Amino acid sequence: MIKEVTDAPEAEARIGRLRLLEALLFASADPLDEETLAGRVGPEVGVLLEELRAHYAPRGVNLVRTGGGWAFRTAVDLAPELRREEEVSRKLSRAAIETLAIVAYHQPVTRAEIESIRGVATSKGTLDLLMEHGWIRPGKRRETPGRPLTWITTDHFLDHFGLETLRDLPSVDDLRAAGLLDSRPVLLGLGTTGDDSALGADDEA
Amino acid sequence: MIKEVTDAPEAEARIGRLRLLEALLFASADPLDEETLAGRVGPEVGVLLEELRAHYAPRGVNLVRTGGGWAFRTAVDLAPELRREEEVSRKLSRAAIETLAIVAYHQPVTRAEIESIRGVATSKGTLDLLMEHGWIRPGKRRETPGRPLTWITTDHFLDHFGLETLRDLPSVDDLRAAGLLDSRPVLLGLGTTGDDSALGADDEA
Amino acid sequence: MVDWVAEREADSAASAEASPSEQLLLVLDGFEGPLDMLLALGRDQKVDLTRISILELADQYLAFVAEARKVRLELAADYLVMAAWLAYLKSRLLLPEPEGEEPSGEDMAAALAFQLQRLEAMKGAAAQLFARPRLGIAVHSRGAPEDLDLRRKSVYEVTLFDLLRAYGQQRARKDAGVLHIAPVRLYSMEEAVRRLSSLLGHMPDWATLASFLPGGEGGGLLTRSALAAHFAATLELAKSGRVELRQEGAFAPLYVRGRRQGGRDGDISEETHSHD
Repeated sequence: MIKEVTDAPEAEARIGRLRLLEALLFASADPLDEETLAGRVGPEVGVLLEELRAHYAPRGVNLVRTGGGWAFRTAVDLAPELRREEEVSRKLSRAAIETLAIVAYHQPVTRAEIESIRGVATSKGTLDLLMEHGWIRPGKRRETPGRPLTWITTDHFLDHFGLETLRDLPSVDDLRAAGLLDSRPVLLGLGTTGDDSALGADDEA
Repeated sequence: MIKEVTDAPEAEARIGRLRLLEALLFASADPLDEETLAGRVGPEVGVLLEELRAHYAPRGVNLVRTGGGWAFRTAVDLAPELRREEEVSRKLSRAAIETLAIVAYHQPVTRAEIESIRGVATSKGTLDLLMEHGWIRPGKRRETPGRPLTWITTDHFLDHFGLETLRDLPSVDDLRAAGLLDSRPVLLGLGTTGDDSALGADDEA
Repeated sequence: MVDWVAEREADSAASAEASPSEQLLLVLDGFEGPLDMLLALGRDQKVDLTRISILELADQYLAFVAEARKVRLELAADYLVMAAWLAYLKSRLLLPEPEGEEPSGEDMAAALAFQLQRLEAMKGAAAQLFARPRLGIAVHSRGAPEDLDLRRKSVYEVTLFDLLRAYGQQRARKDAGVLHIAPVRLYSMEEAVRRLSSLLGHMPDWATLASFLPGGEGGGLLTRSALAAHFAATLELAKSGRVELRQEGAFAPLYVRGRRQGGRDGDISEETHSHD
């Protein structure tokens, strides 16, 4: 990993920064953002991170980028040998799983929009459960009549599902190209009791 | 790190074991003893551990033998640069969280109003703590008899909770819709139990 | 019996002995609402969702609802609204398009097909998402993190969720003892049948269905569900021979009157949606 550099003291300092970066990332279970890391190892942190990433790429532990941060994670291909029982989502309901996907792919999305896509009212215990898992959070209010609250995914969502950015969501480009991520007005307002006006307003936005 | 071995499939299997060993040690909360590791990677675990130890020796993270087991630790010589914060993060008391929430939702709000909303006396320490933390600050005095001091939230509050403006706080209706305002009796201190039942209920829905 | 019902039953050994209503309940149990059920019906057409026959789908769904009503299974209002809407869509697709501002039957069918495709896409996306190597299950973080606390400016760990939950629980405690049950703002068919039955006694001659509708309070979905429920109720009553229906043409007002003693008038076109 350590490149031969002619200037010995400079090379040593660089190795020192690389070791520190490695230790910082290793010590933390959660991703660390580049700004925080730069504060500890200096402005060339981007180059050092790439070097570390390359070094760890073939190993059993990888350096991965997720959201705005970097973290060490066990290699994906070792999953079968490391698989633990699903403790996080022992029994996520279909409603919760679908709702999370809709928030992920349609964000920022209002509850009325989620309901119009699913065709049923959102049961209590769905959004709060997803929020408790740290996967979604309230976003900005939509600047339409009623100013409905929107929901968006968190960085922890990306981390949990091993995504670097939202662009890496499975099939997201295909779905968008097929127009399936449009919040086009629907003719049949199922499940959205009372929120019809707010829904109509959302769709125009 | 990986030695050249003439027999290619054997070399590959060995790399596989080494990677698994690396991942196991990384992900484990406690040091792992050789017997446990041998159960996962085979009888030659001793040789593999030595190989890993040698690989990590010059790095920012070392493989160390501790007690009867093996574990990764950040390099001892980096300790000064990795020095932990002395104060370990603590959980905010329930009273403090509630008080903060009431200030956020009802600001500007006087201490007497907070008490009447919570139904219990608010210790002075709670408001002081929240203020020391930079989450709340005194606002204008209320122009009523006694001119009581009001409390409002700060920009740091918004920052900490990832809110752009106070208007992005979910409304009571939003909370109810999300399942966060539950009319079922709340058992204080039994949050986990409550969550489990919510999970179950959701599955049935 | 609708064949997909039978197909689903085969999955469950427990359903082998079940009565028809229990079987329907089992079927209903598996769905997240009427759109989800339509999607399942659509999949059974075994064609690409983009080439799905909405007409066939409507027939299958209406057959299901008819079946449910035959065994006196109470369907959630959402299912009945969907049934009324599909019956309407079907008439729009089969009859010549009227002049007017309303979207055409083709447009309505296309919109429904889009809704189904979008829901299908989201189900697929959810499955792909949850098939990914997830943190804590397939991929693992450092098991023994050394808490360096680099970023945390505050020593207290409290998330937005903690804050909102605390406020929600505090509010709930304050409201404790008062159980708020949001009223279902949908008109049920049972209500409509009762209402029509009692009203018909007072109506000697033909009257439009619209004249039987309850007053406009509530508006929006409530009014639409009242129309749907009353429409379904007239069909039910016509089927049991208690009312006669008349309509001059497609989309003309629907007239209703109580069945008379003597034979039927020549110009009555009885509309029934029975599925034998």
